[in-house]
Amino acid sequence: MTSLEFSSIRKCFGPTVALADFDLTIAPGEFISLLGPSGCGKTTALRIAAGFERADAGTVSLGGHDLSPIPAHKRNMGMVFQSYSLFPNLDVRKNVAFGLKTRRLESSVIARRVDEMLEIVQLSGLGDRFPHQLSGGQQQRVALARALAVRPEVLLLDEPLSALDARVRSTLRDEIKRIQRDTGVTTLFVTHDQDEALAMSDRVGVMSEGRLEQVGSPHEVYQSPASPFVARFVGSINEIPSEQGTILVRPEALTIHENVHHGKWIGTVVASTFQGPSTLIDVRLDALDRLVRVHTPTGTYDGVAGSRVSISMVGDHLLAV
Amino acid sequence: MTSLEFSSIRKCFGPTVALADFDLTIAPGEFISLLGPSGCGKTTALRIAAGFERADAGTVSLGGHDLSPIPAHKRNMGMVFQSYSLFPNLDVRKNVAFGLKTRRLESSVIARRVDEMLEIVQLSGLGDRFPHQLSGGQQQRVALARALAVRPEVLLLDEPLSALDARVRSTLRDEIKRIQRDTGVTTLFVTHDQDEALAMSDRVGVMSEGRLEQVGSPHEVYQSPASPFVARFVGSINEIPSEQGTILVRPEALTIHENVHHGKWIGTVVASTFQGPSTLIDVRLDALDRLVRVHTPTGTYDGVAGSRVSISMVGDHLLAV
Amino acid sequence: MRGRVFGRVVAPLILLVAAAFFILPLFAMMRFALQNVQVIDLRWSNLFDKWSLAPLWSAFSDDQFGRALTLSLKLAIGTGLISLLLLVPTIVWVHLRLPRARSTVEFLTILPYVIPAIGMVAGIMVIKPHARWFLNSDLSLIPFYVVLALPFTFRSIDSGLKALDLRTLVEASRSLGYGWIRTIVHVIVPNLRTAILSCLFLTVAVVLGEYTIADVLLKRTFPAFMGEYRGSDPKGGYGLAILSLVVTTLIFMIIGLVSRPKSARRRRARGTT
Amino acid sequence: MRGRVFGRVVAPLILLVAAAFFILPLFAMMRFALQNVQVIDLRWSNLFDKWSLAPLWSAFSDDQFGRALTLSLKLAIGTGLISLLLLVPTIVWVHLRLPRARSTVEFLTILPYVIPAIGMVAGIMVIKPHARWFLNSDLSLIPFYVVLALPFTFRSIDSGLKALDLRTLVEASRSLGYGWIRTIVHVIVPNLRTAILSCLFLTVAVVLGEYTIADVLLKRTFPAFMGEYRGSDPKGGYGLAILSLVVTTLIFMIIGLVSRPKSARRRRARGTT
Repeated sequence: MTSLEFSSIRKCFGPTVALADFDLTIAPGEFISLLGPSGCGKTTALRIAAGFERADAGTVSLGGHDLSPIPAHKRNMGMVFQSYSLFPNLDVRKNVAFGLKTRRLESSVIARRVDEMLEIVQLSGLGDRFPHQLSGGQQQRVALARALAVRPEVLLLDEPLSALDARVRSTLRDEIKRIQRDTGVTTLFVTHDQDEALAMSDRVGVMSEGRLEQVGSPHEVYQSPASPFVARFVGSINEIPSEQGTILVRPEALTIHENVHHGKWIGTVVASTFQGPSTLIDVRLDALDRLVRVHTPTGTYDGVAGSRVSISMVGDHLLAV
Repeated sequence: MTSLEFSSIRKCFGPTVALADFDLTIAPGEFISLLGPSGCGKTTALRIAAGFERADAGTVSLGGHDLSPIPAHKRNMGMVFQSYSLFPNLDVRKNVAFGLKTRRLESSVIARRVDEMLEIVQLSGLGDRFPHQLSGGQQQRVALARALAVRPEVLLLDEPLSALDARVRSTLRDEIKRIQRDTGVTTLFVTHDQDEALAMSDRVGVMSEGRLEQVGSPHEVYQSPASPFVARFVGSINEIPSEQGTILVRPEALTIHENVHHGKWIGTVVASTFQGPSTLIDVRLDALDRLVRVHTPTGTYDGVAGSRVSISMVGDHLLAV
Repeated sequence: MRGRVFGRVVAPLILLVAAAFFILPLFAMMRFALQNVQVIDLRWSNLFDKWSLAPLWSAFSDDQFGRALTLSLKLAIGTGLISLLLLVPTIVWVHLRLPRARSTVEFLTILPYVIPAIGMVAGIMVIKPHARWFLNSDLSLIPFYVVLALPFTFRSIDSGLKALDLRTLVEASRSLGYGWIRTIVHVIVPNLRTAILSCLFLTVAVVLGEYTIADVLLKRTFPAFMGEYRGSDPKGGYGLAILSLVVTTLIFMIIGLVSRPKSARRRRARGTT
Repeated sequence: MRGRVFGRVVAPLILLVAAAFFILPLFAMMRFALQNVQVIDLRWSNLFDKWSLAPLWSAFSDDQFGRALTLSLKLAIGTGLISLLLLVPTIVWVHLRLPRARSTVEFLTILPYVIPAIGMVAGIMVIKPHARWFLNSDLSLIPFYVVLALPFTFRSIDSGLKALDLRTLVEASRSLGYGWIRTIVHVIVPNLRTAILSCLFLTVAVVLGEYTIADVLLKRTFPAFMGEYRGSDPKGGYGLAILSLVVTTLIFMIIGLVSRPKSARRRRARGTT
């Protein structure tokens, strides 16, 4: 368990500024996500930590030691990639053992470590399969086992779930979180998916155009966004003009009334989106000619398109802009 | 608006049965999703409707007319593909006009139709861009405009969202649904993502191993699954042994008590997953040594790992197996 | 670190040495042809002395020159068109229906390259008396040239197709109302423009370079003319060879520039950081 | 519908006709070499008459045979190894650091194929008096053969690398503690096995097929021996040509079978219906 610290990192690709004065400290054992849209610099930050890119300015340090002069293969970081990265010529066991082979361990030690890792990722029975015989989700599990087998000081996860099917994605998400909790490895996770970032992280760093807009717990970035960008990027948001300017309101901070006189704004239901436990109701407000989305527990309101309804606030708004 | 009917379709690829006695009628103007895991045959059904595969037995008919003898290019169906399918040598306008060119329309009619379509998919300003200058989401919008421009009798959507980022995916999902509602085109949508199927469809067909397990409204398949497979595949499910056998219970049908004597089962909180409006709490039950997931509105219970809690049912279970 | 040393020093060095074995002989040939200096006297010191294009001009004025060039151009056009007509539909078909066979087919098309030309020549000589009706025509060279060019014509069309998401484009086109032939004409061919261009220029290069078969079949193609002319005027002959080589190389450079890689597309479309 | 007609009838027909222009001459050559019948008398009616391997046996017993074959094999091994040592790191480097330059480099490697061999030969003749120290060695042919084989050796390594997700594999390897050289040895080379194999056999084919340069430089390689032997015994000479051709073809078929396409992988991994 080691801390990883970025200080004043700057990185340009030609005229594009990928990172500008990027500062972030990941505490030992912490799971931090970098969340942001395409091109916000999140992957660049991870690749600088891994040693695959060189910062133009600033330092990355691991447990207080500057990493700059150390080449990628001596940094002792485990990495899981977005695309399937298993060595196609090696079976699962040999893939997991790959990083151990170069560390001069006895073969019995290696075998034991591989067994242990396969058990952690729940693939004990598949040690002699080859990568092309595995599903995408299994391949990413093996990649995780391979990265953890070398007992890295930091685990770097570069959108490891984004090539997977929805269902596999959510299972593996829970599992990565469990494994990280059990091993206690300091983890930097890069994603563009806010659900993943909120669900998995101790803290989330929301990025935009090479800068960290906010770093905080999932609750904080969701419920107390530091900027309109964070409010809009993390979770759904309604933007409603009011006396205080345009207020940003989460769909669950609104409630819907079948009686048009009960709420603050009157409108017509346009559509409803069934989500299982909850249903989203889209309402076009009369006065503002604007769509507003209301989050309701399924069954509380049926939301037939065309119904006249009114809406009021039950929670606070996040920001006024 | 035309109906599309599959009757007793059978299709094998070598020894693999892709579809076995597949029956489905899509009413005029209806939006039906086929939902299922990889290899369940959903894409095969769509490709048979499009004319890209030939059924081994059974018929597909459109408005009562058997399609079997009609080649793909005479079926008048619009299709949007999973991978980006725009013609790379043509700009956006020419892509959208492509299907109209072969229909001997006057060029002024074509131009008007293209304008109209670009407006519907909200890309009016980008008519002279080339596909490689567009984002993935924009490319899929153009593909949708291109498919709809020919006024197809049926719209076939083959996982059109699965190559997109989470955020783009959810925006485009709402938009496809809106456009389908506005145009009223009969639509067959294939997906492995239950969120998409539930959110967009009039009816969902849940498939497994070449068979339809259940066809029903999103509410029906979610709340009254016809089989354990459907219950497990659509939405999250808890399986709890009880007097009636193992009961299948949705996380939102459970509630959590900080007082261990209030609930039916006692256990320890293992993890909590923040989802924004809601939080999932994973509890390991003492007696059953089994993880149970409880869906709580965010803020109602904090879910610190290690807390002793009890759980009770507030809703009904779906099935007992 | 080592990666960087390799990139900055070793890799360029390798390219340089490889280029040397390639360029030095050509350069020497150029001096022989166009410098009015005895071969035995060619040194670095007289590198810039007495250059002259006169040997070329006298070659141009030979009365066989025009006829030979015309025949070769006819052959080039015929070879190019027939190659395209055969290859485009066939390779499309292999890609869509027999993707597993693709690498086998690719392998087979190398054979014309690895089989010694002498083998083909010997065969033709034996078969000649039995196929005069066919071999008498000047254009009977075309099928042989189509086969000879196959290793590269196949590859250029094949890699052009590989860069497309062929199946999806074909299905998109068909779902929009285009049959197979119209799909090939309106979708595939326009997206293979650079591949088709390079295929055509490759056949030109083969036709302008092939000497042995033309000689055996007694056709007066441009390379055959060059060979003969070289006998009477070595400097002019080698001058022609250099010229055709320079023209070919220039054409290739131009194609190379025109056919810029479009690999950036997909990555941008995926939209990851 | 048309697609089906094309697939069942036209495409196989095209392959057949192309094969005919390729196989018929070879077949005729075989009859000439191994049938004890006057050329003028070769007809379909005597297709099965008087076949004999005697011309081959007498060629084998020539005392130059062994020495020429040994030299050619040495050259083949040298050419193969040097090609690999130069190409693998260079192409890896181009893929990772200069992906935009890849297609330009690919284009340049075609040049040795399109430049008439006669050009190179002329150049060598001119340069010869100035480089005797180098050209006197039998192995001085190796660099020329490396360049000659470049169009295909480059392509085989290049397409082998293209089939890998090279950047990710290299980064995975480095993040697991392997430096550049160990990454090439432990990750890249093992995953290029079939590409390397086909690269090696291609150099063998080039070395066994090249006659002109060896002749100019007065090296007694196997093709040079064949050419000379053909002068004294045409049947035996053509018999040898056929034999080397059959051996080469067999090797290619074997490589073709060994290097089965692995394209199924990704699709299965993506996991769509």
